[in-house]
Amino acid sequence: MKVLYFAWIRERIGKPEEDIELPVSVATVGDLMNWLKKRGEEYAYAFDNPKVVRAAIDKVHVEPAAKIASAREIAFFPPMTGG
Amino acid sequence: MKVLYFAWIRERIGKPEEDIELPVSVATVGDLMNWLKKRGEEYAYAFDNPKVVRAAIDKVHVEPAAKIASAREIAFFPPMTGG
Amino acid sequence: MSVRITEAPIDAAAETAELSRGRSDVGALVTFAGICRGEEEGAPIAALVLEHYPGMAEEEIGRHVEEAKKRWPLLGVRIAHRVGRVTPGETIVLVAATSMHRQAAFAAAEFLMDYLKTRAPFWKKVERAGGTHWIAAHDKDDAAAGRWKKSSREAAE
Amino acid sequence: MSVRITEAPIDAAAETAELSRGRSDVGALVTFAGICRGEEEGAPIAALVLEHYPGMAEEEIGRHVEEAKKRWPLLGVRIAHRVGRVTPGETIVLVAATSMHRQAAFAAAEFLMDYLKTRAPFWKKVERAGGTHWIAAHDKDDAAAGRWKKSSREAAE
Repeated sequence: MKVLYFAWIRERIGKPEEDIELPVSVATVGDLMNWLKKRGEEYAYAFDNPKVVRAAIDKVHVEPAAKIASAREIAFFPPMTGG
Repeated sequence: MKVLYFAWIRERIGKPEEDIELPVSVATVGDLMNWLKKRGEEYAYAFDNPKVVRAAIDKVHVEPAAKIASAREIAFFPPMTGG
Repeated sequence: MSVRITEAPIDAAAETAELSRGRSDVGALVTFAGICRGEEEGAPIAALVLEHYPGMAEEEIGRHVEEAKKRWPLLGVRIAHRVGRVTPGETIVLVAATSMHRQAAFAAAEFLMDYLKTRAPFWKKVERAGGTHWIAAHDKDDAAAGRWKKSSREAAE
Repeated sequence: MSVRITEAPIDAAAETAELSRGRSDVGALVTFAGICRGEEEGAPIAALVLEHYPGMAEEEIGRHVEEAKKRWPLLGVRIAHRVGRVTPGETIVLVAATSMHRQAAFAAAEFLMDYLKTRAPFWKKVERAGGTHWIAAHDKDDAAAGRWKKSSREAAE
């Protein structure tokens, strides 16, 4: 699955996107954040405060409880500051 | 005193403004409307329905009860339709 | 002067340019353009002919600009209003307000338009092939202007 | 398409021209321009650098444009948003809405801006002589967007 990172989450992890093979235990967006956190220091830093991380599945905003299921891409980013 | 007319009030009276010598009995804007009504058919027609006539003294909106006192100019016009 | 009454076409870009020129504190610009439509009361029109009360129109709008500046932290206001003959597609009125943030600019532009509609001494006449007639005032516009009175009372309480 | 994301400067006149071109039913045009200020959090800035989520940004704004069209009788909507480096005085975002009457155009422009601020995937970084940092989201903007939810619930009741 394609995972995308934006803004300071991208900077902390050090890459804008990656392809990840997910274990079956990772069912929700929240699960994925917890799983990513354990991948290394840069991920632990990026997901340090999960409350300020937003997520989208296939370009639609979702809550951490959202099921990943057949998602093609999942994105993580800080609260939006456009406009 | 200078009296000004606008829009269909101007058209009904047939002139945009005139100088009028007011009798002392004319104390308020409402008095002036009633007094003008008696000046001729065109005035009676213009002030036929006083509820739809608005007035200004020295370029400030006023109610019919407003005292004329030391006014320099009084204007009569229909409800505004600008913008 | 931020209020201008003109017989010439209004160019929104030209009117608003000076609101932000040479300054870096403007974060929001709200512009309203009231445009002459090709229809009034369900029938095509050739033009609108606008009459105004010279002097009072500028003063009355100016009073509302001052009121808006008291109510919201505005950085600038610019108003232009056409008089004379205006054809469909042309701008009749332009109201522009600038502020650091958007809420003040939106509120002020809407406030000024509501007051312009009901308090500024302008009158519109419809010109059609079959003749001309004066447009009647809308109760809806009085109601729109009335809501600002309510909020001023609330603010004072 | 009424939503455009661009690295080039935004020209309000060019963006809004096509909203009224060749049609005579537009009576109201409301334009909001969000402009890059020379200061953020009380200190001068050199520029803002805007990042976005390509694809999602257009889709998310497009969803809100559709929502706005359901809520108000709009004739047209045009949105342009800068990405990349933006310097003070330049327009970051432009939202324009047209309608027959002003209330719908004002409400839609404000609704779209409130949602853009909180839901559209853009992020601003401040560039200063001393370095760069990401701008934090404002609770005030969440509150501004929240008020539209309330009115949709009320409308459904």
